[in-house]
Amino acid sequence: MSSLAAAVSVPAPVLLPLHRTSTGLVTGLGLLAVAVLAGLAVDDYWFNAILIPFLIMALAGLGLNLLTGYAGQASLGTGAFMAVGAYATYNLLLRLPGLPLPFALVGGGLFAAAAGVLFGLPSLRIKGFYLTASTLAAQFLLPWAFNQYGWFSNYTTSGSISAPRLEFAGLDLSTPQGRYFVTLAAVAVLTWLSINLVRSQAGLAFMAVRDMDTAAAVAGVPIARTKLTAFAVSSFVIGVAGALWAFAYLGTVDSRSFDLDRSFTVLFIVIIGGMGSIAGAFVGSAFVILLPILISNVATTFFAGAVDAGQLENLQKILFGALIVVLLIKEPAGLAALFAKFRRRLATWPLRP
Amino acid sequence: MTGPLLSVRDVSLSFKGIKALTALSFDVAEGEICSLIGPNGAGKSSLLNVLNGVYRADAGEIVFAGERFDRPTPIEAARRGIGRTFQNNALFKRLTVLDNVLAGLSRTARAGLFDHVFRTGRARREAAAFRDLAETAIAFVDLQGHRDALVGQLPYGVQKRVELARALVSEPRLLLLDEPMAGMNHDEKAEIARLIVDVNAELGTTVVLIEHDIGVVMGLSDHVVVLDYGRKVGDGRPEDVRENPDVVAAYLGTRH
Amino acid sequence: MAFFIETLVGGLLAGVMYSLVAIGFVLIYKASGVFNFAQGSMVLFAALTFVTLREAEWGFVPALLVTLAVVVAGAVAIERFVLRALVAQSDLTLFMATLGLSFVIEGLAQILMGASVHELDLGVDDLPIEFGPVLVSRFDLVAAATAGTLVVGLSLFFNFTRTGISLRAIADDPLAAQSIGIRLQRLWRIVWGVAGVVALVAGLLWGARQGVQFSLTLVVLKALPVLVVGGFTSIAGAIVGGLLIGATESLAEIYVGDLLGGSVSTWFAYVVALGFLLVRPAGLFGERAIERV
Amino acid sequence: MSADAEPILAVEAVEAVYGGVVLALRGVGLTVRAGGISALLGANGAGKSTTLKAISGLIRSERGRVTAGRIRWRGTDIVDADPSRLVAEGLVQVLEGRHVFPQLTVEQNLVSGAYVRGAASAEIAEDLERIYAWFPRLKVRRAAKAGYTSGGEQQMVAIGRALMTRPKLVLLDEPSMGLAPIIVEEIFEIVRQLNREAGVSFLLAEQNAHLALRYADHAHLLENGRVVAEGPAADLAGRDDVAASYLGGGEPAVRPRRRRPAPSIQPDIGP
Amino acid sequence: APATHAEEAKQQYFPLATFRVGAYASSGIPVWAGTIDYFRYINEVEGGINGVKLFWDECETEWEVEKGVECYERVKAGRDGSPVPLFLPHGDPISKALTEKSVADKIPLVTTGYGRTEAIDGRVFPYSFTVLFSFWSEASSVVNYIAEIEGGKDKLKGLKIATVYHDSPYGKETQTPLAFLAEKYGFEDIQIPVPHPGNEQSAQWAKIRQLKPDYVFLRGWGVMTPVAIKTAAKTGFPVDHVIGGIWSGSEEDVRPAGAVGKGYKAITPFPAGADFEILKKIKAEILDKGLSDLKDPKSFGSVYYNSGVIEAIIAVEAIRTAQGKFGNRPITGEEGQWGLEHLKLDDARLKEIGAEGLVQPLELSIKDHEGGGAGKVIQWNGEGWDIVSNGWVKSDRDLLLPLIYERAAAYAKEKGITPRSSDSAAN
Ligand SMILES: Nc1ncnc2c1ncn2[C@@H]1O[C@H](COP(=O)(O)OP(=O)(O)OP(=O)(O)O)[C@@H](O)[C@H]1O
Ligand SMILES: Nc1ncnc2c1ncn2[C@@H]1O[C@H](COP(=O)(O)OP(=O)(O)OP(=O)(O)O)[C@@H](O)[C@H]1O
Ligand SMILES: [Mg+2]
Ligand SMILES: [Mg+2]
Repeated sequence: MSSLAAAVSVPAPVLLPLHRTSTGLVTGLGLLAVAVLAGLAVDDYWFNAILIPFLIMALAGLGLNLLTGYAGQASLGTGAFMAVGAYATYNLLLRLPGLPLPFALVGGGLFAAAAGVLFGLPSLRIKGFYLTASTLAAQFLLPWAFNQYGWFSNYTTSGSISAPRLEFAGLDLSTPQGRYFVTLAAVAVLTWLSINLVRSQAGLAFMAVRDMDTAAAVAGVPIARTKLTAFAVSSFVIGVAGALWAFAYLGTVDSRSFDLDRSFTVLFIVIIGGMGSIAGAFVGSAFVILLPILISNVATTFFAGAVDAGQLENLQKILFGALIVVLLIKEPAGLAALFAKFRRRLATWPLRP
Repeated sequence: MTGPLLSVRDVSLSFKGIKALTALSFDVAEGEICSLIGPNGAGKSSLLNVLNGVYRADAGEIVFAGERFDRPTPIEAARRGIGRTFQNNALFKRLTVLDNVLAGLSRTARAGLFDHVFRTGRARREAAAFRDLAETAIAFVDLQGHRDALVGQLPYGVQKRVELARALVSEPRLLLLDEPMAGMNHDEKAEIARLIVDVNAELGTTVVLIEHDIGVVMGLSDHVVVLDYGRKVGDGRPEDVRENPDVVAAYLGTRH
Repeated sequence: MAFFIETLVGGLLAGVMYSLVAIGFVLIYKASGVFNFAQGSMVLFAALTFVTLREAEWGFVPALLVTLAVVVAGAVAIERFVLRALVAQSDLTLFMATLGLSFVIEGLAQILMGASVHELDLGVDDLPIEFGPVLVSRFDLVAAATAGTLVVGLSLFFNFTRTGISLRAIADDPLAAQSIGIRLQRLWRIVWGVAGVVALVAGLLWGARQGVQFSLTLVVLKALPVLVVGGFTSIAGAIVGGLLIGATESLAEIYVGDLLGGSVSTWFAYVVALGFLLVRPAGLFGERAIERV
Repeated sequence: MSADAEPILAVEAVEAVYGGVVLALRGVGLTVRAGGISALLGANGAGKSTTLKAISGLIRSERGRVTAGRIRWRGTDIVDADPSRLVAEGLVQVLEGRHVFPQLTVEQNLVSGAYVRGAASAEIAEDLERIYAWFPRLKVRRAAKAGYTSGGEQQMVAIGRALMTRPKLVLLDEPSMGLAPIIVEEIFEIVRQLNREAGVSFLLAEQNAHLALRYADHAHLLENGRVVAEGPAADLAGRDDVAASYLGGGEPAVRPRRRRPAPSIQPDIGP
Repeated sequence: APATHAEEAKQQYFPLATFRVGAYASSGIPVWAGTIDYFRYINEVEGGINGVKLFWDECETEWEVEKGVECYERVKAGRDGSPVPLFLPHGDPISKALTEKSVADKIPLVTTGYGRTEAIDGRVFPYSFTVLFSFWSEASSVVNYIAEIEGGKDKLKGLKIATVYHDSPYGKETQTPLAFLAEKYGFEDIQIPVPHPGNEQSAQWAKIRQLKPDYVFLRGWGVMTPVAIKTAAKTGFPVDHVIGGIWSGSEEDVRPAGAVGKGYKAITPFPAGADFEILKKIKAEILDKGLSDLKDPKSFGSVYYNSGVIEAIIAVEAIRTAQGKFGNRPITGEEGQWGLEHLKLDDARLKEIGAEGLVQPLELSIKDHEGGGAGKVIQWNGEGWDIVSNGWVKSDRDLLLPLIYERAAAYAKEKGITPRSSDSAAN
């Protein structure tokens, strides 16, 4: 016991909300169970077109959220770090025959983390949109290099890389269901670890740097190390997402799959879902990846034939754009905050306000 | 230990054309409460910024706890046990009160990233110990009722106390307080003053305080340093300073 | 040597074209701290409106005037329906909203004006002029002159008028600006209107260079490094940044590209910009963030 | 001036909500008489700032809303009025916490206050000199970026800037905060001078109750978003309950204390 | 709208992954119009393929990979009991993303004028069909066309041919064959990359001015092409010595360049023009009767419209071929593969269809998923395209195929695929 505690003795309360994991844990395990059950029940379309991309983009969103939402460093290099993860995993599997898949994924993540640290160095000096713009250097340089130097893609004519053997412990994981479970496992583990991180003192350091770095430094947070750690951790997660994107989702990719648009998409997921919220990455991914599919399915079901196909597509695009604007006006803190507010309202219902 | 805890020797600081501090020297003894007063723009906050590494002095030396310490970084200052509150609340606005206070423990954190991510025993033990400390600090400044509130939405005066708790929780040897009572009413000031006295008395924390309420300064300080235009114009016991005609003219005005 | 000069001049002239796009960003960033992702869509929309009118046999001037009116009306609508509701939100939120906006604008453009590719003839012929051994395009000279005029005019306007100071006040602290009666909404309308006009000019010049088509929206990629080098808040910075980036990009393509065996200009500009930032974290002319404690 | 003349500002039963959830005002009523100085007292979080922002219309920029009640300014209802219109009509607020434009110089900050009037340059120069006469420190720092000035200097900038609008009613939120005693005195003197000579009315939210009650003619006591007491300043200053919690019963905040030897305790924290 | 759904099980489902929105809408709109118009022609005029009518769904991809994958997954199971005979991914990145899925789903991907070159080797890529004209053939045909105008392959020696390419996997794909052919024929191969999107090329053309190549082979994409043409004119390079690649050779590519585009040439497997027999029929039966999907009749007979028709012809003929073996009913993907691998469009058959001169003679097999490998050179006259080559310009496929097989074998090794044997044709 410290001397401060000796100075005033107040019983420490029992309930500690931030660190109260019980309901979160229950919800999390519940969702995981649903995800596993879904994996046994749904068909190829759901795996290949919905669940797998949704989970992977949520994972990428989670990774970027660690950096942007928690540590306050907005990056547009996500696509590049995904590319590093994908190309590194590919080369590890190619060049180290017999390397088990999980290790290759972790290895890919580590390479991405290294790239993240390298391109995170400017954050020690540069802030705000200037930093964001400077991460574009990574975004343009890295995919360029993968396209430029044939070594990275093992000199294929098309410059693309293809899913290596997806197997683990004798299981063939290259079926849609197998790829789904690979993805789900990676997402579940990384989500769990990320939750641990953001709830720890290290996560607190991230947020302190985000909210006010001078004050954080004065409190003893090592700013430089914290920022670079954030870049590393975030890029690791993003790198794994990149590898999954390449191999569990698309199968064959080239550097164009990781272009600036990819970076933007992930950033949208983070902002729409809610910065600084783990759940936000998932909700955001649902919004950004699934909503257009939903709109398009609904539109084709109800309006195909009635409205000109091209105009219908344009209307969908306008609708999606308008939804983004409306959502941000209604709740600038993102969908996760909207849900939280909604829950609070429910809890106090019918009392006002 | 003999000698002052903090010794400032000929410290100068300037910004494009403005001399914020000019060859400033003074000592703070271990365990005392030293107040810095002076007109607006005299350089008080700048001095605190130099002491804990937010600004780098152009010249001069600082000796803290017997060691030379001229141009510290904020981290070094924190590691050596210098705590700080700010004039414009520098809180982590989107964190709860509890988290803000926990962040104040960063300088003593030992668990690494790996520990945190995998929740090793070490991380868990540290987290538990930190939480006890934070809860105690929160209780100390009487913020239990706000523990889980987001700091950004708290009234100004409450924020000031959060900042105090954040600075206190890691039990620094030297506490730098920049106008901790600004924007408070009489009762609230008395409350904060009591806290400062308690910290000083119970923990032996040395305090350097900037405050414009002269009543508080007189009541609280062992020692007052007066700055004007970056220079020291007075240094001594509160009573003496108060009588100093220069101080009255430049700072207090006739009514006091 | 002639080759070097020619490359350099080509790069500089291209750089001016980049500046033209960058200015649109600077205006809005200066006034509201918004990084306007929709700038590219505005460029497209403006150019598309103009060519559509021209193809419907409108005269040059009437088409230009009507396009101007459309663009300004659009700007006013954006202020009314998007910005006003989002006042004092975080930078990223606003940025995001402009992204949503760009979807709406692009969708509208295509619904109203179709997706075809158009030729845009401004009547400036594009044949080379020779200065000794160096070839320069007449069109590029005209474009550079236009951009230069625009930059000078806007810099004067924003640096020396009350509107200019008010705009900077709004960008610094919208709440305080409102508290002393600065009319946020009116100024935003002005700025978005002016940005719309800049988008129109950029759209016309770029459209004449590459045809009016969807990929006009991509010209913003060229503007980003320019902004970084020049600073997000400086119109003069946009032009200097444009020249710098245009020249380095062009020279790098020739002299570095060969070494690395590829087209380096995609990333070279960004790496240059990054280098600049390390030395000057707010670009050449940008305002450094102030954090006093 | 007669007491029953139409007040320049009348706030009736105003409720205000932030972000659709936090109810910050629960029925505030107060009046400011033309040519009067009213003080608004209350503990931290009582709702003083919110009241002022509700009046000036700035509350909407913080995602707040006035949900009930009326606010009348010179006879017209101004709930939901545009802040800039109010400023143009002479109602200006000085925000709490030194809201200066950090990237503008001190002088540009001040000058920007005159824009709403569309004032001529000569007129602006004249007003500027007046502000500089009141706050000489600002004249010294006129070319510095306001963001780099000290806390007190920023407070002066914020007040000076508001005065540049040539207001009829100033909503002053904690003007004394962070100012040296001599400047605080001066500011209150300026308030009094403007009030007496130019007929400017003031609504002051102030923690320094001593001072506020000395300069104000009328005072309102706010607790938990409600006005719990009001009356002439002198009367309130005389009331025991007010004295006890806002004036410290006449005692200084801190009594001089005796020295004690410092116990030497080494920090020992960590797992 | 699709045909009535009454007797659908007897109809052939054919999903269309369109892109009518977004960056590439200007090309997508005429392409799909060509395809749909031909399908309507088959349904309305010929009463279906051997009586089996076609019906289709559209699914928008915006030419984005994920949306393309989603579309493919949405439609791949067929509809109302009618299976998917083959899929037109229409986009290089999308086709790559579908390569493996298509094998698992047994749905052939038909990529005309794009797609993996190695996929010519059907032993390794059983369900990818780089029909008509691969990128390698494109490069080789351009070289052969230059030889044609120079007066023989021996004249290639000493020529400088600069390739200005879009710096992407697509753009780089001709580097290998060109290096190989340069060695063989003795011309100098210069490669000049243009970064995406290619809206600024002054440096590249300054370099060309310096190197003074005899011909420029322009492998552009999107806005890169008009900018290249304009910049060429600006720097004084003769536009008629610029020969565009497949994706630099449409009206949409030259029109924005304005007057200076006159004289520009391009190689294409999709010759423009409305005089081909089948186009006349489509015009009479579909366009003039208001049944066309085309909004802007000006595009009729354009490169993109014709490419849509050509794809549709290949698809229909493959289905017809499969029906020959499996019966006149809706064809599955597996059967579609058989149909494709036995597709033979000789002059006689092309004449029957009315596609003589529009579609090159084709003969596909397991070892050869390309079949053709020739293109025509078209030249812009300011209004439209003229065909200027002497019929189809063939590529040196016999030289290149061994190299391609080598690459395919390497891919098979990397992926652990056991190639099919080429005479498993009967199954
Ligand atoms: N932007 C905001 N969002 C949500 N709640 C707010 C906001 N601003 C103020 N509040 C809440 O409204 C209540 C009244 O706050 P207000 O700032 O008006 O108090 P005050 O009397 O001015 O206090 P102080 O003396 O500390 O300035 C407080 O409970 C505060 O937490
Ligand atoms: N980062 C900086 N850049 C430029 N000038 C600065 C900076 N920090 C402080 N100054 C200037 O140095 C002088 C001293 O400022 P400081 O904040 O130390 O004053 P202070 O004594 O704390 O005043 P107050 O009581 O008003 O807070 C002021 O004139 C201020 O404008
Ligand atoms: Mg200070
Ligand atoms: Mg307040």
